[in-house]
Amino acid sequence: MNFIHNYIYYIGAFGLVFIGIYIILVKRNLIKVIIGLSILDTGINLFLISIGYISKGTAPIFSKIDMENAPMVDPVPQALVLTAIVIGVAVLALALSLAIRLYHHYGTLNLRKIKEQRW
Amino acid sequence: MVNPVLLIAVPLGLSFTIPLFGLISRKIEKYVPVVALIFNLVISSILIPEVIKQPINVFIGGFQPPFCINLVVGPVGILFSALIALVGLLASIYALDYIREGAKQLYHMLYLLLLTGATGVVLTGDIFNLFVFFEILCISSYALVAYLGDKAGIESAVKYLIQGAMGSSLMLIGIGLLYGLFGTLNMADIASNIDTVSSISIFVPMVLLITGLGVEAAIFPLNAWLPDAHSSAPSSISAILSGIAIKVGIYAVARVVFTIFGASSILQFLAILGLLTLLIGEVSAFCQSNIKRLLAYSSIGQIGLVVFALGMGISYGVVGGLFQLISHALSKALLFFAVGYMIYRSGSMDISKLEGMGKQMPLTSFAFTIGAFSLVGLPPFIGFPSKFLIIRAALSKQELLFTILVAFVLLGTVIEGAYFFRVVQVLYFKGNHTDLQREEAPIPALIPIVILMVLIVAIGVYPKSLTRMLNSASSELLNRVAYIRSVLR
Amino acid sequence: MRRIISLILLAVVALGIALCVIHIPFGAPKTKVGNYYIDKGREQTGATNIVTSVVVNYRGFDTLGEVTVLFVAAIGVSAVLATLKKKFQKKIEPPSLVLNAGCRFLFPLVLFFGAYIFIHGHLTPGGGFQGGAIIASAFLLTYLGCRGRRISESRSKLTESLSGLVFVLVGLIGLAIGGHYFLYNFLPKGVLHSLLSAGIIPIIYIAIGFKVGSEIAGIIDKLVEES
Amino acid sequence: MLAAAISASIFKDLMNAVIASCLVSLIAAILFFLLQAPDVAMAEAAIGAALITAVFVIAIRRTKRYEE
Repeated sequence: MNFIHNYIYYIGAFGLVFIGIYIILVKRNLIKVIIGLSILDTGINLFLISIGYISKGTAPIFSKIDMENAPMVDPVPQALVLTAIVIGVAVLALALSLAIRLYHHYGTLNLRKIKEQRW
Repeated sequence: MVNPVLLIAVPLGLSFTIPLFGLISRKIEKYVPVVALIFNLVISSILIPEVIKQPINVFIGGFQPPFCINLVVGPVGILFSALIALVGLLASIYALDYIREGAKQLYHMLYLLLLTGATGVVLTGDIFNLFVFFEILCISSYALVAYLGDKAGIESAVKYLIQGAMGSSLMLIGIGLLYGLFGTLNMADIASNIDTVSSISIFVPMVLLITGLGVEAAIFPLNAWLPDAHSSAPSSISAILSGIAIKVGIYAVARVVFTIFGASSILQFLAILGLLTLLIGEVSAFCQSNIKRLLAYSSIGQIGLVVFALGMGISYGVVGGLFQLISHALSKALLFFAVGYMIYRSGSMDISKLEGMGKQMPLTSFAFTIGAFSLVGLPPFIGFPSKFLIIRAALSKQELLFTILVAFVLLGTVIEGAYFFRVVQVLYFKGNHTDLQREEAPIPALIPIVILMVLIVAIGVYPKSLTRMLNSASSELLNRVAYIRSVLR
Repeated sequence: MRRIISLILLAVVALGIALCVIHIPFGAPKTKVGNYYIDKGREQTGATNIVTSVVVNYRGFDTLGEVTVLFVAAIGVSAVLATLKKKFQKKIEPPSLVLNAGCRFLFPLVLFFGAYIFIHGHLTPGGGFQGGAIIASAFLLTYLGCRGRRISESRSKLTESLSGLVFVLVGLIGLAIGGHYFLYNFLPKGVLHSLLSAGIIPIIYIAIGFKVGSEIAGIIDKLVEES
Repeated sequence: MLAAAISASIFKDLMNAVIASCLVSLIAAILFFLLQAPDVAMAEAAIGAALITAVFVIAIRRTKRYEE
């Protein structure tokens, strides 16, 4: 029980990661694949944040009331995740615009049916 | 002393200003990348002698590492940034005339940002910063592959994007694991602490990082995107993707393997992967009838050779690998430049449609021939010393495995020679075209072609001019202790 | 078949990651870099929000890169969609009066909220990205509520490039003044907890806020166009 | 959260799948807040939950709604 309690956030995060990868590998619809990418991103972000967590820590912000005693959670992963979220948005927006173009050309989003290029 | 951070900051700032220039006049904007890259080339060549003496460390924000992001401008970094600036400059001159359709302003911005991202990757000393610049490189190349907006371009951009995004996600997981294990993101700091953790838990982030970076570096099982993307992008972009983007991926893999992990166990595996990549690339190139796909597959083959050379893990091998990297960048850029206008004139990418080009575009065809001979490794060109170094290094290892592998490398070279000679034969000797008018490529395209030809022959005749540089670069890659000490004084 | 292969692949990866993750205990204090930031962050940067000081000051170069990534994506979206021809024009029914009025009323409020968030980024939670995203959602609101209203493209481009330039220029001024350090915090740190503190952090965050806001709004604008 | 993610993978109607993935982001934002990361929670709520969903909806409107 203790094990699950300790690692619940990791399990959740990697659950999201694996569901995301599974969607990307298996699904045929491009929009579905992009949804998989977004879930994958969320999972990774959750994982990074939970690395930085310290039990009974507080947010790394000094408010006016002095509270030096409480330990603060690690600010670095939070900074990394801010960056990662924005990068994720960038990739998703580009992917969706490509999906719109692809639909214009082929009239379908099914990746198995789109086989102009051969090995 | 010039501050190396300008190598990144100035092109970035200039690419932000392109829309502003666009408001003044539509004609200026396409010269902005040229100016920025000339600047970069000058700065890197000024820095070369200083860097060979002593690597320069730049601390951004004025804090000490590992608490800030630092740039490590060692011989490897400056070598790559000079190469990026050189090939990028030539391709931007080429693009002045070649890019005629679509949103030109956006093309030039994306192009400059791609090269900025590449420069950032090779100079940075922080693993997350490497990831960020890698994303700049990748995202701009997805957009540039789709730039023409035709069916093939969009489709290959989609493939490229999905695989690339998966790769960078895996890389981010790897970075997260490293941060969890070591509590720092500075590459030198991680490298100095690498022995404090059990080997299995290091192995996992290493595999994740190599997989993530390997997508961009096009190592064998991860390179399905490459032929499509390279063949359907505009030719100037194909030259950059082949000449620079893959090289940056290789650099990142080498940095991760050699410097961070100092892993000798995985090297042999890498060498074999590289050989597989080489053989698969060359054999598939042999079967192609589309000229740009042929060149793309041949890029895969050459990358395999570079990975093989780096995988030997000895000083000679690394020197040979880096030399091969330079020679491939120059020759492949030349080939793509030449092919771009041949396709433009003949209106088709089919090899058989290129008959008689030797008469129609004599200089361009001559350039193609030189590039092809150099890639195959014929003596007076740059490809010869690089291949020679790699083979000598493999033989000097005196292991049965590597001696057998060398035989496969030679086999790959033979196949490569076969298909390139076939193309050259089509260019010059096939068909009967006495009625063709001479119609050369325009001047802005000929300038980079001629410069590249001169460089290929000059370095091929005097390979010694690069050796000092390459020697210090390879010792930087192989000597992790010196690297760590130079960062964390 | 494909499913089975990918599930096996995933299982292998999961096993490997589990082996590694076991060594990273959850909730334990461990990193020296993080502690350094928490201990020294207030004196060295003057910001009370340590995340902000990390994002803008210690790892400012990352942030520059990240803003660039978004910029690349915005240009990429417009480059990809630029060659798209206008094909179909659906009839748009005008929004109801309540919706229209509501959006017009909410728009400036949301805008102000976003501005508040990125101006106070160094004191309270929030900052350039969040504020920028909120501003972009204000524009999204106008697309949803008041059809036909567009932000002018050249103006948003101008905002993008100007704010990007501000970021780079602030960095270069730091390089010129502070010796060899790009993005050197050259302004006085000010009093803790006051609005005008933390040197260059508010300037950079305001620039980021404008940039992110205009970029995301630009992306949405491009996607909405001609649909 | 995992249930929302799984249902995002199952739904044939892409609109439903997008809403499910939005739910994933929203729950993740709450978890970020519980993990003492208010900055990230704000960013995830504003960007991940709101803007990404909007972009998805726009893209779906311009393509096809159902997965075949």
